[in-house]
Amino acid sequence: MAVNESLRVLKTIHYDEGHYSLFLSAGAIGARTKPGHFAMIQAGEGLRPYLRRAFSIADVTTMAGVPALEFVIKIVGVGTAALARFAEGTPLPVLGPLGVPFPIDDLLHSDRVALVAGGIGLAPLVLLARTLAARGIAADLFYGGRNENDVLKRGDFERFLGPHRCRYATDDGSLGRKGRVTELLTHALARGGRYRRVYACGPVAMFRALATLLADANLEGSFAMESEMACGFGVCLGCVVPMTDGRFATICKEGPCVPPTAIDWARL
Amino acid sequence: MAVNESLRVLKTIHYDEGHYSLFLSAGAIGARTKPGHFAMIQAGEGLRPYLRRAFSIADVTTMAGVPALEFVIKIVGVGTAALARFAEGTPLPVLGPLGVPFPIDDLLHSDRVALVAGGIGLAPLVLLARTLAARGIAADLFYGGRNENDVLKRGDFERFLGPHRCRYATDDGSLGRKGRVTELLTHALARGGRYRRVYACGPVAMFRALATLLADANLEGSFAMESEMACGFGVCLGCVVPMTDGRFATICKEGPCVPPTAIDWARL
Amino acid sequence: MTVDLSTAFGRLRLKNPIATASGTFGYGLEFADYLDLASLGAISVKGLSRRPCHGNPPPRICETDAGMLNAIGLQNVGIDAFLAEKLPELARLGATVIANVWGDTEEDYVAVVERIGHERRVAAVEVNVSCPNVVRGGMVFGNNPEALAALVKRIRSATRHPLVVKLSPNVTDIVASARAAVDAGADALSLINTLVGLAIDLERREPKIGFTTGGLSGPAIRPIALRMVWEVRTALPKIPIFGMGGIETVEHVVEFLVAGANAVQIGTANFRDPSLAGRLVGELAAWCESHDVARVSDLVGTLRTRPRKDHSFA
Amino acid sequence: MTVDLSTAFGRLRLKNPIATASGTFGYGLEFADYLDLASLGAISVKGLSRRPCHGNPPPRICETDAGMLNAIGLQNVGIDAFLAEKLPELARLGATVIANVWGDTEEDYVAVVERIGHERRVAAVEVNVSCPNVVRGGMVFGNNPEALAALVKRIRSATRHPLVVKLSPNVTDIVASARAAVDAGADALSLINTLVGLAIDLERREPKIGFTTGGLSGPAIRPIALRMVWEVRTALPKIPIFGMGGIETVEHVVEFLVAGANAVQIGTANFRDPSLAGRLVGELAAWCESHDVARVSDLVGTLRTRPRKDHSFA
Ligand SMILES: Cc1cc2nc3c(=O)[nH]c(=O)nc-3n(C[C@H](O)[C@H](O)[C@H](O)COP(=O)(O)OP(=O)(O)OC[C@H]3O[C@@H](n4cnc5c(N)ncnc54)[C@H](O)[C@@H]3O)c2cc1C
Ligand SMILES: Cc1cc2nc3c(=O)[nH]c(=O)nc-3n(C[C@H](O)[C@H](O)[C@H](O)COP(=O)(O)OP(=O)(O)OC[C@H]3O[C@@H](n4cnc5c(N)ncnc54)[C@H](O)[C@@H]3O)c2cc1C
Ligand SMILES: Cc1cc2nc3c(=O)[nH]c(=O)nc-3n(C[C@H](O)[C@H](O)[C@H](O)COP(=O)(O)O)c2cc1C
Ligand SMILES: Cc1cc2nc3c(=O)[nH]c(=O)nc-3n(C[C@H](O)[C@H](O)[C@H](O)COP(=O)(O)O)c2cc1C
Ligand code: FES
Ligand code: FES
Repeated sequence: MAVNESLRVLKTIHYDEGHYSLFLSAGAIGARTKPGHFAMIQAGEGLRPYLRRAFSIADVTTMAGVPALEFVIKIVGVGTAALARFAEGTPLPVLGPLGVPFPIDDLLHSDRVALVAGGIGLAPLVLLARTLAARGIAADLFYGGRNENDVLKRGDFERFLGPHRCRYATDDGSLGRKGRVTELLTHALARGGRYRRVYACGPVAMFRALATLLADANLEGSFAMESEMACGFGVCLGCVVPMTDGRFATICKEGPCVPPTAIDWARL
Repeated sequence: MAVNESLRVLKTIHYDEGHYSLFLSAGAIGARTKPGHFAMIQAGEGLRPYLRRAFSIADVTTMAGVPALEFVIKIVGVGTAALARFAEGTPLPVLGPLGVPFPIDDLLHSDRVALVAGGIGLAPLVLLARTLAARGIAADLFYGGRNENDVLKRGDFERFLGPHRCRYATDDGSLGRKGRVTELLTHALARGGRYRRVYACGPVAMFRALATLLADANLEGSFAMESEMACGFGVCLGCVVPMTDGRFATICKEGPCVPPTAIDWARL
Repeated sequence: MTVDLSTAFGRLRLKNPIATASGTFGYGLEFADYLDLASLGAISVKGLSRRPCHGNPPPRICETDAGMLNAIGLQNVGIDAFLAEKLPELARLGATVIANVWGDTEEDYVAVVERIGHERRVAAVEVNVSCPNVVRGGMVFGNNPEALAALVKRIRSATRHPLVVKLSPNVTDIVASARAAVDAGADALSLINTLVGLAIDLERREPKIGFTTGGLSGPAIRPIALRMVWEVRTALPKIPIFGMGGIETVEHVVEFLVAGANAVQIGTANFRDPSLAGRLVGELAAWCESHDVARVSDLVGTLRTRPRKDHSFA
Repeated sequence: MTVDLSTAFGRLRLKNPIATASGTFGYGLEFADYLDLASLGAISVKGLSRRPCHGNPPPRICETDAGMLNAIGLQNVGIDAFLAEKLPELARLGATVIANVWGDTEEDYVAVVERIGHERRVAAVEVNVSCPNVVRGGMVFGNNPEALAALVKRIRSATRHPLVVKLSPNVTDIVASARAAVDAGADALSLINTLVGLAIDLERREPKIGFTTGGLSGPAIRPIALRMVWEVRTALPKIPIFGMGGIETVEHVVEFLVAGANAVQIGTANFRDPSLAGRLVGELAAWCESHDVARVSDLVGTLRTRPRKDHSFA
């Protein structure tokens, strides 16, 4: 069950390239959050932005001893810009945790999984990596960005999963392999890697390529999708994507984590 | 000629009862400002408030050694509330100085004048008091508020005009005489005070009473009027008041300082 | 002072004048975690059709200044699933349910209200003749008083439920629409639905909405909605009116009542804050108390207007 | 790359597509301190009438969410004073002047354009048939295609100036208005004027505007304005259009061009920032350059719409 509450800004850490981590007090949302959940945050009382904005709950952690939710955010417009500027202590209305999280309860100790992140798509994978590590499930991370500065929170991932399990790709080769993140996965598979499931978050182009790749390799996937959202809890019917069964499904309620085989990529 | 420029917030001093002084860098506006002038200030980039707000330039002074404009503001709605919250250094778009200032050039050394302020109507009288003092023209201040906390910047007035020339009235008697500010003036006139001109700023009810009083006493007045303004420089024609000649005149361009005899108080 | 919030609305008596608007409140159940459904005056559920409907292809929504555009295309589970799966639960939770209905043809509308039949857990039927996001039906009825009257007549003869007709604001003369609906048998009116708007994705030079245009809602349209409520109230002093359009605060609620609405519906603001509608009930009582209003109905239509004097020449 | 900003607008050739909207730019001269009047594509001056006009009693304006209401009531110095006192100065400053005109009756309109006669310092006449803030005239013409056509015909035969007709958005069918104006002889269209709205002073329970209702302008109405420009452009591919309604940034300017406007007018935003219109000219050139657009006219009407597919059923 989601909670509609007011959370305080604890800290904002700015990275390069207009990325930042926003730490909010955990409230009642923290204890309920599972990897893949998201929250709707109202960026202030003004009219611009008007609606709340959706963000993956990147981590449930502590900040200066206080239970905290971490969001990792990329500035792309008014809402993400406004959220970067709030003073510590500012109360923000937050609704969460929302949506269908990543399926992980069925994983066995012997399973190995893959995490695929493109750009800001790292966000939901942080808590996933932490949770898998705590359960002792082996996971390989494949993480691509435009350049080195675009690849965030490497320390966390390498701590949770082990540095040797984290592979990077960048468009300009400034970190890891030069090229696409999907190529990292292709290579791993070619070298005999087998995965019980591939968890992924990134831009639509990455999802498309990955969906094909997984279908060809007959691998199961869980994609944390994005879509423009007005409500975040299934009532506006604005955030839908076309499904293979002909329906339009809400990403906020039937997702954000969906099997790629359920999405009608041709109509998307 | 008014200037459209960006001025930095230098300091905000909060008083009781939701009043504050806002100090902005003086820019090119400072040197052009005369007592009674006002400026249109945009309270941030958002949509609420949408339009600029009008404020008397209360003083041209310095703040921490930097040339500054002082505004004395009462919180009554979104714009005045937003302006109270800007961090030091924030740039704000300001248009000014605007309007017709108080007529003072024709005053002689031997003239004595009266300044009448009601509530936040003190604002334009600060710079007027300073200027008259600098020119050696004697001025009596009559200043009324709801209570002691509502009567602002007494130190400045008493320094410029001399403490004995400053008389106060409050609704609850917590400062000065209990009653209306107009009664202070009535008494002064009854005790034989003669004034070359009465400069006034306050709520409409005060203006109405004062207009009658001045007409009866055959005294000249100059009232700094208010009106809701969209532009502040005579183009929207939104800020008009009815004139005795049958026209509607813009307060922003033909005012804000107008002789009370020009206003059609019955139609206002 | 205890304030009387109860609201006579034609044959209905609402607990209070705070209802929620169709399409912005799902089937109500989705809000049960955030407010007490029984505390609301009424809830109007997502527009129901004869058959389940998939709605329009995405993208369906985008934010605009002080509002949003939507072209959902009336996706819904269909009247049968609603009656079987949603209504019993709503009734159990004590909600006063308004069934918002639509169709592509007169027959479609009639089929839906006939399926509702004498269902007593439906307090009223709200007919959406004003959806701008469909090619057939929708605004074709809402923007043409003759077509509207014909449709309302047919629906009227097919149901004994209180009949609320929801008008389109995309018209030259809202009073003409209102009269047509009332003369054809409407018991009450809802106004306003969304205004047709367009937003452009500049990098692609494409509309931001898949259907090209969408319906504009939110604070941006409030002055237009208030004006239309006032115009209809002035022309038709007796007809019960649900006012809506950009309501976000208790002051906005009271403004609509003063302009002439008997009750209001909260729309897009439910997305911003799913607890809002519930909170407004309490805030309305407090507002009335602090303003010495004993009965909320005393506020309705109390706008004091002056005779309209316009320009004079020199 | 030097970008060609020049804009063919029927018989007119504008330096660039950035003009300013009537009633929001005074007589232009008031802005001379804040921008170079000669740098603008055109300026449409405050609506001029046969005789000087005092306008409506105050209060005349109020702020609303993302916009404002106004009921100025067309206060102006009158056509004679304009021609004698304002126009020569405007011409000296190099402004391209559009005379916006209005009247209570057909005769009034004709009288104004006859007074303009062959005045070559007036580049075009813009007929305001859409002012919502007067009891007579104004919207009576704008909201009725027959009355509009009759009026435009009479004005057409009274002037040889390029004739721009400014349409009211308070209509069911903006294309019908547009066709009526064009068929009656309009050379170009301006859209949109303000939408009729109401705002309430709750403590007094009175309208915030003395005239009760006022015209809504500003960002709030932009989606509606864009939609109407697109609808008219789609129906009438050749007619020159001034688009306006809530334009504040260079992106908004380009959106209107892409939707089908040949040029735009900046309105309420001039109050927020009197230097804006001048700055937008430079920003438009920069936008075009960064987007590889060699001629601004290449943008006009380039919105890529898909065939409208609406809901499907299960
Ligand atoms: C379930 C979910 C989880 C998300 N998690 C994160 C996250 O952890 N970190 C993060 O930085 N972003 C995340 N996003 C994306 C984030 O919601 C958008 O970046 C944000 O809404 C943009 O708001 P804005 O006001 O800054 O941009 P706007 O000014 O509204 O728009 C700028 C651009 O962003 C696009 N956009 C707007 N909303 C969305 C959206 N919901 N999804 C995708 N694109 C959008 C617009 O189409 C436009 O092109 C998530 C989105 C969803 C749906
Ligand atoms: C020439 C001039 C000089 C002024 N000088 C000062 C000053 O030095 N200090 C100061 O505190 N205020 C001054 N004012 C008043 C100030 O402009 C308003 O208080 C302010 O615009 C209110 O903005 P808001 O967003 O806070 O209120 P809103 O939320 O817009 O409105 C709140 C209330 O204030 C009223 N109001 C709005 N605008 C005005 C206005 N322009 N004049 C009067 N009432 C208004 C509204 O009708 C409403 O009742 C001056 C006004 C003018 C015209
Ligand atoms: C996403 C969305 C979906 C809507 N769906 C419907 C609907 O199915 N039936 C209907 O009558 N109105 C529908 N409306 C219109 C609203 O009920 C309401 O009339 C309108 O949004 C104005 O109110 P608001 O500004 O408070 O949102 C919808 C509005 C929105 C924003
Ligand atoms: C205060 C004010 C006065 C106006 N006066 C006129 C007028 O005299 N003639 C006219 O054709 N339009 C007039 N308009 C309408 C504007 O020219 C413009 O069509 C409208 O405001 C929409 O554009 P905007 O949202 O950019 O302001 C006026 C608008 C405002 C806000
Ligand atoms: S965002 Fe409203 S239904 Fe998904
Ligand atoms: S505020 Fe616009 S004319 Fe005075």
